[in-house]
Amino acid sequence: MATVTGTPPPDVARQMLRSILRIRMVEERIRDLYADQEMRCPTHFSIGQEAVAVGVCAHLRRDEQVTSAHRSHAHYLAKGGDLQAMLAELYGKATGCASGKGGSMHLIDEAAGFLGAVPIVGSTIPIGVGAALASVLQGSPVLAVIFFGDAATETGVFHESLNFAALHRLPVVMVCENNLYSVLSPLSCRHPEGRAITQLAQGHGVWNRHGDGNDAEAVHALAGEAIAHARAGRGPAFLEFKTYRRLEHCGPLEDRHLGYRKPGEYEAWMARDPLKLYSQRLRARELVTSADLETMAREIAVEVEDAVTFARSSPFPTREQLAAHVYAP
Amino acid sequence: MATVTGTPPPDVARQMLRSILRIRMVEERIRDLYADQEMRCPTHFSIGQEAVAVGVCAHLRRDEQVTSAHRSHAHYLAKGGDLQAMLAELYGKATGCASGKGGSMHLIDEAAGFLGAVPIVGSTIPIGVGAALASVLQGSPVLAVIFFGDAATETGVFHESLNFAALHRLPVVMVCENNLYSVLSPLSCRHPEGRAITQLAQGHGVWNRHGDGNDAEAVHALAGEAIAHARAGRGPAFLEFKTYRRLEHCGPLEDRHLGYRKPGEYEAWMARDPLKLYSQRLRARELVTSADLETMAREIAVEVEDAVTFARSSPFPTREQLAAHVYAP
Amino acid sequence: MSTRELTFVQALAEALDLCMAKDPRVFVLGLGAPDAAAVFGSTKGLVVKYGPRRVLDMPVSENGMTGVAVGAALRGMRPVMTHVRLEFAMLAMDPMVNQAAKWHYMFGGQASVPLVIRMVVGRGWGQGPQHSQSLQAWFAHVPGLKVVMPATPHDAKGLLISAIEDDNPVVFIEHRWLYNIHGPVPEGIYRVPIGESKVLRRGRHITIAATSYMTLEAVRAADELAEEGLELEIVDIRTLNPFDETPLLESVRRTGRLMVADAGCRSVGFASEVVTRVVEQCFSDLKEPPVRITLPDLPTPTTRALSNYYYPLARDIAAAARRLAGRPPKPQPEIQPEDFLDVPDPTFTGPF
Amino acid sequence: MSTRELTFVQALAEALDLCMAKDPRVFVLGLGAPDAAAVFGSTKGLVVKYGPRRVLDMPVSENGMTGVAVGAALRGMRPVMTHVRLEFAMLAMDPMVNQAAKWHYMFGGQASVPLVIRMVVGRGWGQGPQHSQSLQAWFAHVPGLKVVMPATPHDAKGLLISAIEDDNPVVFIEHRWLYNIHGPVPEGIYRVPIGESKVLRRGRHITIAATSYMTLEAVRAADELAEEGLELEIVDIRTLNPFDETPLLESVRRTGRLMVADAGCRSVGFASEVVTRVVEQCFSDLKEPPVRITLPDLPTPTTRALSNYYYPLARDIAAAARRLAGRPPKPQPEIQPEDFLDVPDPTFTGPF
Ligand SMILES: Cc1ncc(C[n+]2csc(CCOP(=O)(O)OP(=O)(O)O)c2C)c(N)n1
Ligand SMILES: Cc1ncc(C[n+]2csc(CCOP(=O)(O)OP(=O)(O)O)c2C)c(N)n1
Ligand SMILES: [Mg+2]
Ligand SMILES: [Mg+2]
Repeated sequence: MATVTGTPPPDVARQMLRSILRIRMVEERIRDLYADQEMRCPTHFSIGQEAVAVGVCAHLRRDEQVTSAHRSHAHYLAKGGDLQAMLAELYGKATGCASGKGGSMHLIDEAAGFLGAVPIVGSTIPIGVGAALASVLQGSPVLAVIFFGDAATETGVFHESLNFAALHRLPVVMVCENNLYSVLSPLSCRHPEGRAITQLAQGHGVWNRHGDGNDAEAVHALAGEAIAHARAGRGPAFLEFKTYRRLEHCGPLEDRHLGYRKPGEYEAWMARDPLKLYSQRLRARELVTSADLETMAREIAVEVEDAVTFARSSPFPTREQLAAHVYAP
Repeated sequence: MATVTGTPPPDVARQMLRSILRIRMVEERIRDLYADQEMRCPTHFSIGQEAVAVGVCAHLRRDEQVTSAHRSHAHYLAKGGDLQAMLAELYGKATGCASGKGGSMHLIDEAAGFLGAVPIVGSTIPIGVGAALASVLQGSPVLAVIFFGDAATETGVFHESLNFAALHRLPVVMVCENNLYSVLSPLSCRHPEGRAITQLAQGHGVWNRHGDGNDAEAVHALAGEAIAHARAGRGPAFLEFKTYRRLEHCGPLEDRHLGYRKPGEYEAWMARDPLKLYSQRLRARELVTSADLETMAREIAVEVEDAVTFARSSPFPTREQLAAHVYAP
Repeated sequence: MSTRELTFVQALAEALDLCMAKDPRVFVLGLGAPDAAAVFGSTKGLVVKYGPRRVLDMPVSENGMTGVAVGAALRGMRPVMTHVRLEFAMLAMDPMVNQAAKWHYMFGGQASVPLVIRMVVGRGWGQGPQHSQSLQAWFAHVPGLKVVMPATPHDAKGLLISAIEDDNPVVFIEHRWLYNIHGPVPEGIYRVPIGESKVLRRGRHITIAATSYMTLEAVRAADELAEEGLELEIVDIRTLNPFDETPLLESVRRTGRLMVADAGCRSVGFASEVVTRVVEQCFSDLKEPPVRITLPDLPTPTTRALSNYYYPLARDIAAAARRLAGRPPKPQPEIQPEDFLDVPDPTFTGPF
Repeated sequence: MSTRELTFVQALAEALDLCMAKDPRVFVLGLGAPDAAAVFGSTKGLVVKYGPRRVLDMPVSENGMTGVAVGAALRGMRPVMTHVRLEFAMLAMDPMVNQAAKWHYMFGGQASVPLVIRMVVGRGWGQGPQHSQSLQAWFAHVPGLKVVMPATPHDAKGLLISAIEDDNPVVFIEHRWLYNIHGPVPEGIYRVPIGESKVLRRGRHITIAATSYMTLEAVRAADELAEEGLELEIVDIRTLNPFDETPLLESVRRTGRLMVADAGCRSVGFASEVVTRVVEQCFSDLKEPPVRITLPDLPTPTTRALSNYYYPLARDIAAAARRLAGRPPKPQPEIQPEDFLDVPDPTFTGPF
């Protein structure tokens, strides 16, 4: 597959905008509903970071594998994960993508190539690399895309995985969403001053780029290069995208009162909200009209309400399920 | 302290040669005695790698801290560790530096600033960094020098430690002895082709150099720079020295029959044996005569025999010692 | 003795504050230690008072940072490390178990590692399989580690002070459902000795050994049973290693009946050790086989529809006690999947 | 049934060879797996036959590589990972315990992790505090893991084949002092089911449950005691999780006396679980309190002058059995610090 650069074709662009809008609307709806205290699990929202998931996943075939971590809603949805199963999972229902046993931090949709997300920081990085290794050992390489945050680059397992992926030139793309924080801790108390995250990949001799994570097309272009590199058997690729988390680390609320964000930071990033940016751009480019956007929103709203209804009306797992699935038969 | 470059002053040069010779003679003596099967613990010899330990430790004050790993004899002796206590430890005697509880893989001499050596690969790297952190928190920075092998750079904890040392600009010098192998495994099945070990340090934005580990003065010069950098509060420094292990990974024997070494490799390295190289050079420079060397050898031989006698004649720990020291009082 | 009341978490914060004020070698290290959340409030105010070097945030590098803490401890500092979930310490088994726990022994007693590693365990609001494990059994199996699990604000403060002053590595396990309970906490520095179990309540019929949060459930059960004239004697195993069995054995010799309540998984859990020690030493005193109240051998499910049936409750302890004492069972309302058993009290609304 | 004899380690190598020949999804992964030492010979010849991709060496990155193995297992491979010391697996508790053990459960049963993790445990020639730990208690405490410890060449092969064919993560613990023992091993593929304890020897007076190498010591003790007319019934607990207690309970009901021999540390060890299960279910059958034969709660000393007194021997089992049966003690020669109890046989000369 050839390297993708410049602006995506109109249909792809529209698709990406729709996908960003859809993820946003899903999460905004979850925020409203979270207050009902019926979704009872730690929930990390992607609001403000959707463009990374969408710009990367726009390139992926359904059979290509994606892993994520605690903040995985956007990755799951962008990769084509089942919305109804996701909402049911947040409600702890038997129809959830993990039968209610996982919750928001444990999403999975194997049919969609979403291998899994779990909340131990860094833990899915080697798992994604292992998925790529399996495909190579099986003689038909399949790309694995691994999403994680800036703090995951502080884990030893990140480096161990990068080294092994480089050693065997595995078809892996690592995507770091650098939203400047780990919970409430800024980069300054975790990374040496002046050391870029991409420099870590460079240290392992791994192809790397960084870009604007709030610009869906910038993400799409760089992801295209990285994916082409990895698919071509030239080894792993590493991408860092700067972006920003709008809400509290975990939960549906704003958290500016905590005072850990730098002055003006929040406002500056909100001005560059990925949904706003991209809808403006596509409108300017006359690829969508406000009417189109309203239609999209209407369609998505229906889909989301259906999913919510499905989730709420689904049954809880029965007590027998407690002891089920400890061991595979 | 100013940066050290070029050739060391004559007295230092002589001291280094003597130190290399001493370590070599100690280990050669251990090899003979190991056959008696009275030293009953896994023992990793430094023969062929002595110049790194000596060239680095020549710069160190007694109170500066050193950690090492499974292959620590040279580091322990070069830092001024007690020879009698070391031999007694290998014999499992009560007079050993760890009272017989540790053996060759667990050397310690706090009086000499040898903080400790243990055999879990990578495990002493953060411990050395922690020693440096303690000194900084205490308001009087003390250098920590951390010795390890090429395989330790594959551990996640190496990267975690490097990142933290860089973040807080701690007075740490990491010294990697790259002897091309991890047990019987060559670098080619552990590191990506064309990726230098120093590149990993570069990835963390850490000052780094590499050099010839069999050339005592090359080591001494680079170590001088690195130590000056770290002592000056400019943050950690990383050194890689290429060198070569003459004997089997663990134990007193040659192992060329195993066939894992590349053809001609062994011979090429033996031609550059650090003891041979340095004694030749100092003779050429007329800093030592063969007579001096014989005197040195004679003195050392006496010291070694005394230590052996001390070790062999020392008592075993008594049975009561088994349950002692599980908890500090 | 003061009758001032503090919450469990306030007691922890006070212990840290007093130790840091008294001893410049003490410093706190952990993810978010200095942040606004302050590790559930347990490090509140410390950074303002002692500065960011003594209340040190860190990268997400639990393995390396624990090794750093070991090294700092070896060089004269007294680090108090905090993990907001026990699982995060699982990245650090080498520095904890191979290094810290063995350093004093393997070097013949010349060096030691005065290190406290706090771990938050617990449950609720769908913590799920990777944020709720309670592996005290692992640590209690490791010679060289001390393992402490306080159940009251008084003990939380007194044991944390003892842990910080101890010259050995101490694993200090805190159940988050204890954080908001109130209790009398004396002012100033006092110590609850590590390695002392405590009889929390006297009773004639059944001895129950309990750890951490299960001590609370045992008290609730005991209250309920008291009305039926069935008396539980509650022994709070505040230290799992070294395990002080004396008051427990003494109690079983009187009651002849033993129950053990521990919120770890059942098989090869700490409860097994308690049962075994008692059976070895009070065999002839036992009138009935001992009873374990533990978590089942299952991962933690996230949905409350399942976790409602996963955690043993006071009512389960009471029911087991009635059986053990040969009393008739008491009908209980069925637990429903919708019930909100995933919060310690109504003020607890997640998302953590 | 074949009477061909193989050593324990040959039996392991044969199991790997047969499984790799039969199933292309099986591959071996570990430090030095393809090298000349071949993991004590257990991977001998495999790399020549199957190539370096299916007998994969790796960087010293146990945590990452175990995660890689989990990922490969999720995508249709069946990795067999090897650690030449159990301690090296301690770097990988997250992928083993948080991921592999829970993946099937936490995702509602749709995915599973067919992964075998071999760990060599054992002792001898001054392995010392960091190369001799036997933490089967940890793994047996984790729901979702299976834990296997074979004691004979026959079981080594049959259990390893079962482990490789199992769709769950299996911790396969091998005691190095068993590697050179000989025993009958059938040709070809056969399976010893995971989760079945086995009565190795019938006896009327005392039931002894043993794991791994301690089974051998139990047999030695039983031989010695047989001459005195004291009969041990030996139950080999070949699988610690899931733990098959049936033959054990059945035996204790006949003998009324229980001993448990396990070479892990004493407190919260696997022996505690065995004692507890038996006491819970055979309380009235027990004539005497059960007896544990374990390692003491101490790190492993390196010098043989101390390790000579650290490891329980057949003679200790025999002595405990005599006490338990009310027989007079038998005078034994004192163990001397110089004695060479740090080798399984004189052919063993270190340095490993
Ligand atoms: C090993 C480990 N340590 C600590 C945590 C607690 N924790 C959960 S999310 C998080 C922040 C991760 O930050 P980042 O990777 O940048 O992702 P973000 O939340 O910013 O999207 C932390 C520290 C964890 N889950 N795992
Ligand atoms: C975490 C860990 N994994 C594996 C081992 C087994 N091991 C002991 S020494 C060694 C080789 C280390 O190679 P290197 O670091 O290059 O040091 P060298 O032996 O070459 O001096 C290995 C893998 C170990 N001790 N620790
Ligand atoms: Mg972040
Ligand atoms: Mg090496």
